[in-house]
Amino acid sequence: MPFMTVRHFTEADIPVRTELLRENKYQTNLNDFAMSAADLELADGMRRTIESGHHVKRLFTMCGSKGQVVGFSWITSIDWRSQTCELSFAVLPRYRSGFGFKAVEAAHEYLREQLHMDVIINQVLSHNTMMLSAAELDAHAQIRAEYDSYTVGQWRTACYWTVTRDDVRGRKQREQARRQEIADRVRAGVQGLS
Amino acid sequence: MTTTETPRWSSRPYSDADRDAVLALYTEPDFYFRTGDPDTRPEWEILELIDEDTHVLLADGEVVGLYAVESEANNACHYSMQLRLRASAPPAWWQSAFGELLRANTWRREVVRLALRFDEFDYRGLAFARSAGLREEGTLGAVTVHEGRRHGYVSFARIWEPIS
Amino acid sequence: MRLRGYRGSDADLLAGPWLPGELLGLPLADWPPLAAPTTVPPPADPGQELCIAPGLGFVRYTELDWVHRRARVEIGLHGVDGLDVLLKTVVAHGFLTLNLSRIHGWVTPLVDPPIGLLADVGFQREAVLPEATWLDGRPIDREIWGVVRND
Amino acid sequence: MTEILSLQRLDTDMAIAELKSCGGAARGFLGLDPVTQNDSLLAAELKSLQAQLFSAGETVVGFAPNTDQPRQAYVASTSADPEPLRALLEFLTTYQRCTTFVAMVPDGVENCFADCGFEQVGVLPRHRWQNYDWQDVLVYVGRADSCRS
Repeated sequence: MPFMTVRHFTEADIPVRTELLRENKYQTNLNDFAMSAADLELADGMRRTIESGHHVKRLFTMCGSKGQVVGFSWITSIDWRSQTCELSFAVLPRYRSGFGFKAVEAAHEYLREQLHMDVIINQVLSHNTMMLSAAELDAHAQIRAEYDSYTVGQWRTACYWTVTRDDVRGRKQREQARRQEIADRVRAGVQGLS
Repeated sequence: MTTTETPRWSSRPYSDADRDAVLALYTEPDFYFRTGDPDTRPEWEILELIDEDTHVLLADGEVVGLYAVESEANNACHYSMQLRLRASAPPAWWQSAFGELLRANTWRREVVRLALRFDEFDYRGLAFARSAGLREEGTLGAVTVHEGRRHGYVSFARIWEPIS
Repeated sequence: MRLRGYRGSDADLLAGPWLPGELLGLPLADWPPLAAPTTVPPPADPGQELCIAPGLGFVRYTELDWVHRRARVEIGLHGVDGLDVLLKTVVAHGFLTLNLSRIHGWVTPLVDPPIGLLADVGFQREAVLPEATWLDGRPIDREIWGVVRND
Repeated sequence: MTEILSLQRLDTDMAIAELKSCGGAARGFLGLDPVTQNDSLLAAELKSLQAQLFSAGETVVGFAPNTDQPRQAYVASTSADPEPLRALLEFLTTYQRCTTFVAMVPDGVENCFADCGFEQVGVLPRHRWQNYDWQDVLVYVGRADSCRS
């Protein structure tokens, strides 16, 4: 079984996601609207999404190798015609150190491999360096939107960027070249020793 | 009638009485209000694009465009604006309509950030935004397919430093 | 030619004496006067894209599948004039405006459609299905024709 | 004479659960795909196809009528074992008076149609996208008088 899998969000996942929406780091890094919403209201919203909102929003559950729920991802601003969507994700606190990157990677792969999305929009508030350092964020950002939001007592700047199919292909080719270079170097070293 | 004279602006929330005038706007192939392909959109889809935030914009009493202002974030006073005038409206009309909309939207409420986006293929929208004194925040690449090619959108904003 | 969006005033164009679902839906001369015409529903949701070919009829992209990037096309026309230009427009609209990778449709050989015009814009016969529809008191064969976008 | 496998008719919820349990074999089943469609979408799709699904042992089989010609049905199976499909064809012939059957099967997936007397009548190129690649779909046709035993 792969390290991380993506499955459709179901009604049974609603309580766990509701709890996550109210968690402090989530509110700081994404939004704090859940603070002002009742549980029932949040649950109704999620239920509507999975029952009839497929065209505009989709929710997914990220699972570890034993099938345990590790976090959630969701896509909004879906433009089916242009094969574009905005990806958001949130990992449960206890899995953040080990699973964060894998969860993001698995969500991206699912969107490209199965839903046939070509362009994925990322939005990260600039103080949030859980996945990318401040320097990496700067390098990626195509748009920096100041005063985008005010979460947990602070003004936030949002960074937006897209990842296209060509970007992914380029990154994979670079990684492959780097692996090849290391292998060549190791081989050359071994031959030099013998 | 279209002149370069500044018209007398008025607006009202969209209602069924405006349906024919609005559908007529969407027969223009570059009436990019919430779509990159206005003239190919069916009636149901156009009516869905026109939500409760949408207002018709009238120049000297005649419908010449649409605008909508939406709240983007709780408590941040961050709003986004969509604005479109019909093809025959001169650039000066865009500037004067936008000026009046700014006045109207900051008249009785705090606005910290007002954001506008225009697609890279929307020459008229971009020309307006670049001459309106807005901050250009960058281009989100490749998000929309238009006539077989990918284009990004350019993000613009006006910021009023918050009072708290 | 450019396809335009459907309006409620175009409703009359959605019914006519052609085979249901036909890629080249041309009027059948011997359609019984008391037989109900074929009709398609007006567009009302993202599941189909129905456009109007001004002066000619409708073009309907149905069974739209955004994952597999394809649609089945059916056209309802009141005459054959301008069909060559229309078919070019149908393919261009499907590939460039809707960003699809493949369009396909049903062709019924018995009604003698102008398949040369389909071939001219890249369509190919992909499958032959026996007894796939009903006409004039008996089941008749149908073909699937399709065109794939070359990227 | 071979004994015909018995079919268990599945209600929508059960049909979806069974399909999902078939993993990759359910992808493309009557055009459905549990990987890209959640339960609500699958249910809506089954309804619009007027499809009926059955279990036959570990296998799910199903059909959707050709509404233009109800003597024809689109059929699908999650297994390469011909017996469940034969049972479905027997059912369709007996209870739906079907005379021809059409199957559309993703290329590269082992299937039972040739074993059940179906003939391949075409290929739909790049008809599906799955696992980051295009996939052709093979079109098979079977006739009631030659496919049932």
